[in-house]
Amino acid sequence: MHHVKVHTFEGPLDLLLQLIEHEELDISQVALAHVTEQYLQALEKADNISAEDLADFLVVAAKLLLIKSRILLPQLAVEGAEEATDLERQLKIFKEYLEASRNIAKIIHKRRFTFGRGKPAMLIEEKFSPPEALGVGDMRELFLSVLRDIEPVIALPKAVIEKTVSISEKIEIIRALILDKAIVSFHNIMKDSKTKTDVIVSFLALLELVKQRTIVVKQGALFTDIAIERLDSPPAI
Amino acid sequence: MLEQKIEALLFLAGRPLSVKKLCELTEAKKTDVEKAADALVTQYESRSSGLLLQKASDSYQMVTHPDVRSLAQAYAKEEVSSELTKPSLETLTIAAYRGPVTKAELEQIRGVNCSLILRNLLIRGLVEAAYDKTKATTVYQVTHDFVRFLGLAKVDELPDYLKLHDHETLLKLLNPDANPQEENLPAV
Amino acid sequence: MLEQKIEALLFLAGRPLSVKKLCELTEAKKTDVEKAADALVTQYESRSSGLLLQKASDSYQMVTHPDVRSLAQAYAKEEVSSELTKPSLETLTIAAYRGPVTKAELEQIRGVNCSLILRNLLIRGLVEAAYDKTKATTVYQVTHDFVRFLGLAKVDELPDYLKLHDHETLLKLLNPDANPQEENLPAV
Repeated sequence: MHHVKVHTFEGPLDLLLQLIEHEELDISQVALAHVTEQYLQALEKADNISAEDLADFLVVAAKLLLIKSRILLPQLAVEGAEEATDLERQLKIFKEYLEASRNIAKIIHKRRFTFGRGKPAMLIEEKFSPPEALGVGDMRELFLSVLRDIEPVIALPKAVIEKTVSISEKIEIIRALILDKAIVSFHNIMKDSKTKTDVIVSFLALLELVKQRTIVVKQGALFTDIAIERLDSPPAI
Repeated sequence: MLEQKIEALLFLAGRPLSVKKLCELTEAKKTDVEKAADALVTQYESRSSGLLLQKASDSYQMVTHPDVRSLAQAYAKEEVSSELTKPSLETLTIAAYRGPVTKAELEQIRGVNCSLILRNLLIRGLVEAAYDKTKATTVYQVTHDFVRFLGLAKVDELPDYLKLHDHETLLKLLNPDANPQEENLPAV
Repeated sequence: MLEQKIEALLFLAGRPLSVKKLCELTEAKKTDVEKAADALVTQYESRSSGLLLQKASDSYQMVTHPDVRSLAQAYAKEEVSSELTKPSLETLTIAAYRGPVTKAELEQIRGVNCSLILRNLLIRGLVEAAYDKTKATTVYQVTHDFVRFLGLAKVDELPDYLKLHDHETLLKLLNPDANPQEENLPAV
């Protein structure tokens, strides 16, 4: 496995696209499986991913895992085909808009700015015109409602996965899952799951919950039990 | 006559006026106002004027033509900070092509949570939020302040607008059953 | 090209510009400016526009056509005396409880751009702007007229003024040091 140098990336799709383009591949299931390991390595080395963005990276990691496992172990490929093609389509669409944003950057760079006028054209006389029926009590209520609207904004950075589990620990979980032994260990966790497909679907469901920030996944060390905790506060916005 | 009225109002205001506001002031129907305003936009583009009428989402603004940018900027004494980070640019691009767009759609396309970036763009006045009754959710679209960076009369003059505005694959992704009534965004 | 420049300048000014001023701004000769401006006057007359260019002794002005005079008056009235929207009332309230407040603080608190709302509150004489030397920026507060309208002698007589002026929630939002996680906010 060779290491690929990636430029700074903004999100999971940006990173994936860079990896695939570096390998000069078209976006496909095979290409996605091909860059899975590189994706995880890049993620591990990155030290600028905030805790709240991590969930988004992990969701993509889980999909890559599914795609790779479908290719490595075709007998698993009973369900989850939809999720696999989802990522492929999502990445293709992301690429379209990424290219469009580069075109827009070029247009802005031409500095063909237009200007409006700051004031009305006619001399509108400044005339004291207070709002009708506004009392000091209303203003207090308005101010309190403004404060209430701010609450979720302040809470926003807190409504994320706790940093107790480092990025590298989580990456290890996912990387291990790609290997056979991880699938075995995952069986231990999901003892009640009847088929291997069940296991993967359960794992994806788990990650979806992580993404929705309703639970926190904690694991002390690799292969120890995964603890699932419910977050107290729902996502802010 | 309606065209003249709209032209006069946009000149007087200098700021963007919404279709709703134009309807109130001219006492005309929405479809008539939109038709007349769009005709004006085309008219200003076709004659080599020093002015342009810009359309952003559901409002219009009279602005100086990009050809006289440096003179207009010097006179307006307006500092233009068009520096945009990559995430801002991506978000604005999707809002420009797809707007009005929900936060869920934005996040589906970008693959990341967009709460903070949207808040920053709202504060900078490059994106505005509106409540969509049909979708029962907030939708986002680009503002005149953003379109003024582009120097275009309308966002649909952006390259590949039709392809990216009504992207077949995108619609399939957002709506796998290809059933426009269903609003079921698939879980990512 | 000179015609476009003059047209743009007359729009931006919204008031008469002397030939001398136009010469300075466009860096053109007096005879050329007059020739171009006169051509514009004719052009505006010939197309049935809602606008006119008026020539006085030695100045030019862009004005609305006499045919739409009543509409122009309706617009002027609308700017100062239409009902204040909820976003406007919120901004006014923040200026009252939190004033003197900068535009940036107002926008952080409300989460949206406040340029147009502030412009309107200033025209209505509800809010006034002052330059704060320490902050080296413009700050906004409610006017004496508005405080009197509320039946108060001073703004700090508003209910719960002390508690709300420096409310903990505001401090957390506006003071990044008190909230280390804010460092994660991406630059726009």
